[in-house]
Amino acid sequence: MRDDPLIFDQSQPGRRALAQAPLHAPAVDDIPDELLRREPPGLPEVSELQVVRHYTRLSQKNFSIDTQFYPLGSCTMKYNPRGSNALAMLPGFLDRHPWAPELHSQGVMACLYELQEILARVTGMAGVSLTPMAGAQGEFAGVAMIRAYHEARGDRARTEILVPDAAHGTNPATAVMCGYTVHEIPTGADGDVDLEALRQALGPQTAGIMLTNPSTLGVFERRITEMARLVHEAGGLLYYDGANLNAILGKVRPGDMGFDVIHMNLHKTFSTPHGGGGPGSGAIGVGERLLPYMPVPVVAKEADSYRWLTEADLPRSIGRLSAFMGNIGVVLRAYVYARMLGREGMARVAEFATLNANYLMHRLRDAGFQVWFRDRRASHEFIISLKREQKELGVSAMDFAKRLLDYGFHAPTTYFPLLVPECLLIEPTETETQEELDGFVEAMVSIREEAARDPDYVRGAPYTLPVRRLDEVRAAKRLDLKWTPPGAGDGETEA
Amino acid sequence: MRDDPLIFDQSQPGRRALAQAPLHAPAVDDIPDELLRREPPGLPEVSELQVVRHYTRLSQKNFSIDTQFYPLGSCTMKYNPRGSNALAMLPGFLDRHPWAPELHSQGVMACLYELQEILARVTGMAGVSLTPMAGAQGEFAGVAMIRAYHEARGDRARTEILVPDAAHGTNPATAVMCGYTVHEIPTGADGDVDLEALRQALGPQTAGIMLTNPSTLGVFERRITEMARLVHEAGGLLYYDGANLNAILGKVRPGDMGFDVIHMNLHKTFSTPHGGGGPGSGAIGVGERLLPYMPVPVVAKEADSYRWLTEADLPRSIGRLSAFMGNIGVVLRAYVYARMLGREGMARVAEFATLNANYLMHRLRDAGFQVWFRDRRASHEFIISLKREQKELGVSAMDFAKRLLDYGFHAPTTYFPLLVPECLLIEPTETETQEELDGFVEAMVSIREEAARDPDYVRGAPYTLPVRRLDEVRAAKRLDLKWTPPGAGDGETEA
Amino acid sequence: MPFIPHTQDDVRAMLDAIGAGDPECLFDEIPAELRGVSLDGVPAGLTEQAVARLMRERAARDAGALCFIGAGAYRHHIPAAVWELTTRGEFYSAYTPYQAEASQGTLQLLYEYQTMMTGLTGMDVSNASLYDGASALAEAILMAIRANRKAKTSRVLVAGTLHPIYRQVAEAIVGAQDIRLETLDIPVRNGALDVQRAGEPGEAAAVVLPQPNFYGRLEQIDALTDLAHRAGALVIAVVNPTALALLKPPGDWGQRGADIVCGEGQPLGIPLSSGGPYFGFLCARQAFVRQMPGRIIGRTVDMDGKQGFTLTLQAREQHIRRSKATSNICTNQGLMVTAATIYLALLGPEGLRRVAAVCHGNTRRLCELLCAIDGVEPVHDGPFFHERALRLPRPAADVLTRLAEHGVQGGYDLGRHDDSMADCILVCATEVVTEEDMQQYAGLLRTVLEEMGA
Amino acid sequence: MPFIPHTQDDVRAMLDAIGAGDPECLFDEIPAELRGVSLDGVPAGLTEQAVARLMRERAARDAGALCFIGAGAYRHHIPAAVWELTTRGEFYSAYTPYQAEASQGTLQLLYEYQTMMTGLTGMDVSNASLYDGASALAEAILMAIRANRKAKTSRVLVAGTLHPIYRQVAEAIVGAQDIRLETLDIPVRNGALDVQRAGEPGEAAAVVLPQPNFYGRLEQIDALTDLAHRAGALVIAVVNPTALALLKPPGDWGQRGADIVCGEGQPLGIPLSSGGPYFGFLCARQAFVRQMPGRIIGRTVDMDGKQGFTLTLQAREQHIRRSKATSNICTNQGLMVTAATIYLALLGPEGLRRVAAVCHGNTRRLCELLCAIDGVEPVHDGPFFHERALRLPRPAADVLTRLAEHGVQGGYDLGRHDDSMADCILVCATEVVTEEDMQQYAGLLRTVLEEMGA
Ligand SMILES: Cc1ncc(COP(=O)(O)O)c(C=O)c1O
Ligand SMILES: Cc1ncc(COP(=O)(O)O)c(C=O)c1O
Repeated sequence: MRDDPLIFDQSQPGRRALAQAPLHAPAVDDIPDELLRREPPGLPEVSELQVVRHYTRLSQKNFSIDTQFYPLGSCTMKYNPRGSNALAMLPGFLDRHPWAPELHSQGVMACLYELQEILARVTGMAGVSLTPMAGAQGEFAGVAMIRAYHEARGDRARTEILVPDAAHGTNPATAVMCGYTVHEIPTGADGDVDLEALRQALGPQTAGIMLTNPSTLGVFERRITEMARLVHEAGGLLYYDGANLNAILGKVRPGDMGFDVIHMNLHKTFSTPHGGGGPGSGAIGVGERLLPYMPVPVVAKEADSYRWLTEADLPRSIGRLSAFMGNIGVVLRAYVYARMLGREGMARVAEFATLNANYLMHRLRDAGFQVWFRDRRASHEFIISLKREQKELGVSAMDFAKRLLDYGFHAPTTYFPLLVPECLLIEPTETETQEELDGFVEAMVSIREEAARDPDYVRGAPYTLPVRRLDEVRAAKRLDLKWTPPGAGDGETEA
Repeated sequence: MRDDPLIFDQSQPGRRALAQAPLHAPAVDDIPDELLRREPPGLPEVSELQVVRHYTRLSQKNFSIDTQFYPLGSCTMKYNPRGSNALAMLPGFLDRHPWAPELHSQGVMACLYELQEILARVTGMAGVSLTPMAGAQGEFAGVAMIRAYHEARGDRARTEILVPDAAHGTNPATAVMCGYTVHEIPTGADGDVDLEALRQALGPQTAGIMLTNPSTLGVFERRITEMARLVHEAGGLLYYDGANLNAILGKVRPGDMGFDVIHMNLHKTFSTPHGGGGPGSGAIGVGERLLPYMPVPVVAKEADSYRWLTEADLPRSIGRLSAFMGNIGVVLRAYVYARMLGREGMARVAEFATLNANYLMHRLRDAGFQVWFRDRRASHEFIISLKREQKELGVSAMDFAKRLLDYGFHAPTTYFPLLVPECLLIEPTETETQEELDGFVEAMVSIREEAARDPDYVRGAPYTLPVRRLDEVRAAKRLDLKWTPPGAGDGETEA
Repeated sequence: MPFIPHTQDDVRAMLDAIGAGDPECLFDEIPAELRGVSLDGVPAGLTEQAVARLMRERAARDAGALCFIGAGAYRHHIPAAVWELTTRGEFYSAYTPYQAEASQGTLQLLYEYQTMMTGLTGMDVSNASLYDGASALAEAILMAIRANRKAKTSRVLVAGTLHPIYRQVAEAIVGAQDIRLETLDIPVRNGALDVQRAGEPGEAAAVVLPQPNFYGRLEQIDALTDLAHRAGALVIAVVNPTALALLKPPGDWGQRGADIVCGEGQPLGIPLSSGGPYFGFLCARQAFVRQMPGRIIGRTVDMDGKQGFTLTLQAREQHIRRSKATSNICTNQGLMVTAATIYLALLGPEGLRRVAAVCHGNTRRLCELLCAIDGVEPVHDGPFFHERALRLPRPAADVLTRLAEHGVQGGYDLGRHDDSMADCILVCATEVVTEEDMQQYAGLLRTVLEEMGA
Repeated sequence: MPFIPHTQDDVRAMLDAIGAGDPECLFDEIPAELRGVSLDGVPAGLTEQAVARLMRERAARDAGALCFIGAGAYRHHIPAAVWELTTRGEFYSAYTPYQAEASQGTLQLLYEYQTMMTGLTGMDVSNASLYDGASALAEAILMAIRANRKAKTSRVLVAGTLHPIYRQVAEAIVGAQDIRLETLDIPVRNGALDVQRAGEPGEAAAVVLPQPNFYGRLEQIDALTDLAHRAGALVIAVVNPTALALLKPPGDWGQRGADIVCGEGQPLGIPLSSGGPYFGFLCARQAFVRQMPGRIIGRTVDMDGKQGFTLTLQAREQHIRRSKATSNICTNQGLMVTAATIYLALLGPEGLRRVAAVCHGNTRRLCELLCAIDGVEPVHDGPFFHERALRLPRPAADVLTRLAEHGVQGGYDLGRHDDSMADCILVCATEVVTEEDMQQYAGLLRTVLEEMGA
């Protein structure tokens, strides 16, 4: 019954969280008036209890791994160990200034160095840099290295990056950010890249190709070795989008497949939390050819101590992608996770992620849902299409997704990859139980029954969440992007 | 739609949270077989994610200060500062063994010593011991000291403790635990103790009296000085139940009123959390007379270091009430709170607690509710009676309470004190805003309107919580106090 | 005024609504001579930042020692999840679950806790916690006296091997009702009760038996239980919950099993924290449930027939029964039980067994290392669990002080309770102790003893 | 297999359902020669307990120094509530709020964040975060080029007083699109741009202006803004959010205000944490909202007309627009923004102003103390905020090393970017620094310089 008004609506002039600000403040009499602000900033004025209560209550309005099964495809929503959080937040780590001298940094640098080594091993690459701050920045780093490589060889004709049409949106966007044009390669009916199209696309203009394998379609590109050969013969390099390394961790290594550079989403495979949008860490690994171009800083070990490699050590580096050394707090969480898993644990990740995906795929198929590549193995994820349900019952993939929320499950990824109509991309991850997967199947079956009885009901979902279905069109048309004080207009801008 | 099955129902033989147990365990070959257990204990077998998800979800089913206004009378549900929690949980404090030598304990002992001093000042007592682990144990300590005092004087005729009829249940229960019989003193119509009855009750059998002031009726006992004189003249001592010191903190001191001993609920007035039932800390303060009898240990300061006073230092002590030194983690939270408040802050606690209570009382009175002592000032809390609503609308105090939950407010204390029919004991505390209090009044008014329209609807409340109204009679009659494996019977015992 | 949200406008508006001129009016019923208190001597308020600095300094001052003390409180690994969940506001800042519908989280958790504790102890019922292990024993004794309707006496016999502090606490509490504890007349040999040489105990209401006992020694618990039962007494077991992952549960002791089980819950996920807050657990046979002190949670159904949980058998409690209650306890140790429940769920039966086995193995190893030093030897033979008494060639107090000066807390001084053991310490090495830690201790002890001329 | 819940029975049942003989079958589409990877060199798995011990040792090794470094990352008091709330599972372990109805917590919070940031900067719109301050500048530059439809050039001019690392990062990122950054042709005098001696900048798409600048100096920001606007450029402000509690917000700069504002969000409740995760903020005028990179949250209504929040203007983003997106950013720094929002709500306008004023006061005091030492003097005069360059009588790198050996991190070595400043350091004393800390630093510096023969 009670809503949660905006924190601004709870504000009263002069109210404060008094324990949190200095008791007194000296006059700022040395700064000229014309440089000072005239009005206090528009921040809320509330008590400490109001803040705690408000944000605690808001948090309860979220679905999360800690509260729900969250089979969001391409996102690897698996358990984020609480140990990783607690240990990355030890005061010694939290309080370390990024410019602290190496003398005061050997503890954290040991962790970074060892994670670099571990990631190099599991990917089969020659070197690793941990600085990219998310997958997309890892992609940027990788493609920028490809560019730097060609440029260093004076090979300036290579202006194009190939991207399969099934690729994640960041791939083409990254290529463009690196100054390339994008050439899309179609996917064959079996889910593999159309090899003939690839052959035709390759040429002296080809800088490289960005691939995910298993692809975002959830299947393993079987002719990967041949593709690698083709691209390399054409003078291009191969970029591995390893956002979802969960599919192969401990089973196959991108380095062995012939890739020259890879990024990993530590916030997926290495189970650092997604935090409602981030932060991530898009560590990159490179083969020998690209070693000189890695983004800095990187940690090196010399005798028994660690030091930062910077531009001075790697003069051909593509440079710095963040002011400091990337998202070290995230990297530390990944390190703790990697150490807890260890060799044996890591080998099991792909095994059980794949087991769960194939099990769920089979159960849904047996329940009569259309598995998109029904003759293929699922990797860590798979696709079902609700085209038939849409046609016969008038209930779309989005309707299923919203109704799943009522059943206490987060929805799978909807309408991605764009190639498959009315699709759900489902990634159960290895940390869910068989019972949880069974519950999901039951919910899907039950929703289909509801749809057969009363499609409007399903189209009206969700019913049990803090809000019913939101009007996204209105959100984009009548832009309301910030609170404005009552009387100052409604804050909306007609678009 | 999804329920939360018991953790046992989520268990599978052989499942485990593998990061949490030692990887290997040595054989226990030195303990004779007949001393070992034959079957593993009946604990659930679940994964780490299952545990995290389960208890996170369960937590969301609670009302709490961090999520709701919680005006539970006699419980002082005010903001529990997060700073107190974080600082009491610093590793140096958490890892200290209770038998660690004083050499390794000066940090924590400094905090305890200073809190002893602060509490002595604000209560006007001569000495403080922090060992009692909750209010009721503080009461026990206090009454046991009274007993020890009389015994030390050879005064063995004093077998009776006086308790006003309005007293909290722990008072008479404590008196009995200390070997006394209880004599109840009636309350006058104005809420003060019936002084004549007190006079008549006093005699050579009187060991003492247990009083709360302001009483649990929410009003200040105006003739307290006279009462103290009467009891002292009769040879008895005065016990102050300071569970709810919030009413007077910084305004009046029990020592000045003539009390010989007091306990304080640090988990109320000093804002340590109640934790869904505890832990608390029932620190006690004593006047000069009772100093020798304090429970041990107590911290003393000598030159620049701190040491424990034990039985050796206080040979007439009533002894130890816990294996170690009481709930030190709670005491540390109270210490942090006391230091943040400081002198000025402490003086404001009673002021604003009282302001909020009187404001809410007046608003409810103006809205037509029956304030029980309408001509009296409210202290930090006050009583309304819903006798009229019960009679005219058929809707009881409990119905209002349950329906308030739907409105997002925790219910006030119901049916206590026992003297007032259909009562709600309402304690808003000083940390709530005027807006929150206004919202509560609106909810009360709205519920009364609902009751007038449709009393059954109100009697059916709550509707928006994880469960509807629970059958407490059944719970007590068909005892089901633990889960039993399926097939092992339903676990119920007919009572 | 930290934590008070009122603006000056608020105060004015509220006083107006009350019809009071200024806040002081609200206190006008309090006799004038009592008002106007000075808080001199209470320090001025500090910001969270300033208190944080102070507390960090103080915490750091007490930190860093290597600890080999047990004697009632044990350092265990606590999974990070335990306290990250336990301190969630909804658990942390809720009151006792009086409004069941608004407290299903805590109530279901407590029901699960009750189930876990009965599983560990082999008993029928559990309450939802008491203050700590020692005060739980006092409550168990009072309960046994109430429960043992057959006994014509309120004599309570206590094993001579019980933790002396537990005995002191129990005496302080039950003594107030003029109940005196007697020592069970069985000689202590080799640190344990020599049941073969037991006299007939005579009629008693209850017998208190620890397992393991204060010295870490394991008692011949079956024989002792049967002996107590023959005397018409109820058997009160005082046990370590970690040990129960390995040891025979009290429910299986002797022919009939113990009647009441209590102990310290701290080993189950509760930080050492200088001795508290911990929690006492109390389990019993079904027949005695109405004599139990403390809160008990029951499963029931709501108006729609849906399962739910609520406080039950409240007629035992002070808020209903007042002077006739089974105890005066009101606030218990709920949050600690929250932690313990999460801990037990994470460990499970196999995890807890491994913890117990590693603790025991580490203590064995530590004793081996220490006893390799000249003049250091075990005080007792015979089976023990995870704690052991060692005799030193020099007074224990002196040795421990020297060790402490070098950052090692070497054990518990047994001379504290028994002059004849002034050269004895009780040592404990739990699963968090490494081989390196133990080597360090042994090396230091060797040096210290040499310096002391031993 | 930590974190994997499958029992052997589960595995068998699941493989049966799939119709696969063993788990290896599931990989049978992968060419055999690629399978069977060895993970040699990856260490064996550890329990949480063992990793905890390792991490505690490592964290302790890096702890304990007294820090007077700023240079882009600032040590502030972070209220305990901030991270106790931020690490709640529902914030911590949620994904990007794609399903708005199941993410109203995060979405409403982000909407509140957007409001706070526009309030601080005086701009119309804010996005929901970028990676960090430096990469946010790169995005701001790309955005400005897209947004400045009038400019016939993509020249971007950068103040010579911008943080050199920010410039490096921006160059690394925008350079990939062959955009080169030019230094704004205004002489740097006294550590700030001497706008009186500015040449005509010539046409440009954007001008980047820091306030305070790298040296902590305050620029004549109104004149600079107007000058840039006269050149047809959009003004990109690079600001410190704490400073904005005191300083004129970019929306008020010059006649028309800045056009795009970016900066490092770390000072708003984010721990130093070795440099990340932090977050970059980005605000702009309403007119440019469709050119913004990153997520933006809008308020809307649900089917029942009830207010709710959702991601909006997604047509700018890579998952919809792919190669035509405004940026490739996908995952941003959501959790950091969660912390910053809670921090700003706790501090409020007056709290944040006090923090800023105390930081500034402390830095003034520190400079006073340090400059009382022979040979130590300010490099620049004129107004500054909370950070200042000092000249030492000895090479900065050597002095800093010696200070570090005594546990003091004395400042940022300005010689790193400018040989002519090899004897200069940049110092900063925020509100967490006490008089005692500053005295300690000053005392140590005096000693160190004496030892070095200065
Ligand atoms: C296949 C793929 N590539 C790239 C990314 C981008 O990673 P990030 O969101 O960390 O930038 C994602 C994440 O959504 C992804 O699933
Ligand atoms: C007036 C009064 N006295 C005593 C107590 C008992 O305190 P505790 O619950 O800490 O034992 C309470 C708490 O409910 C109380 O309100």
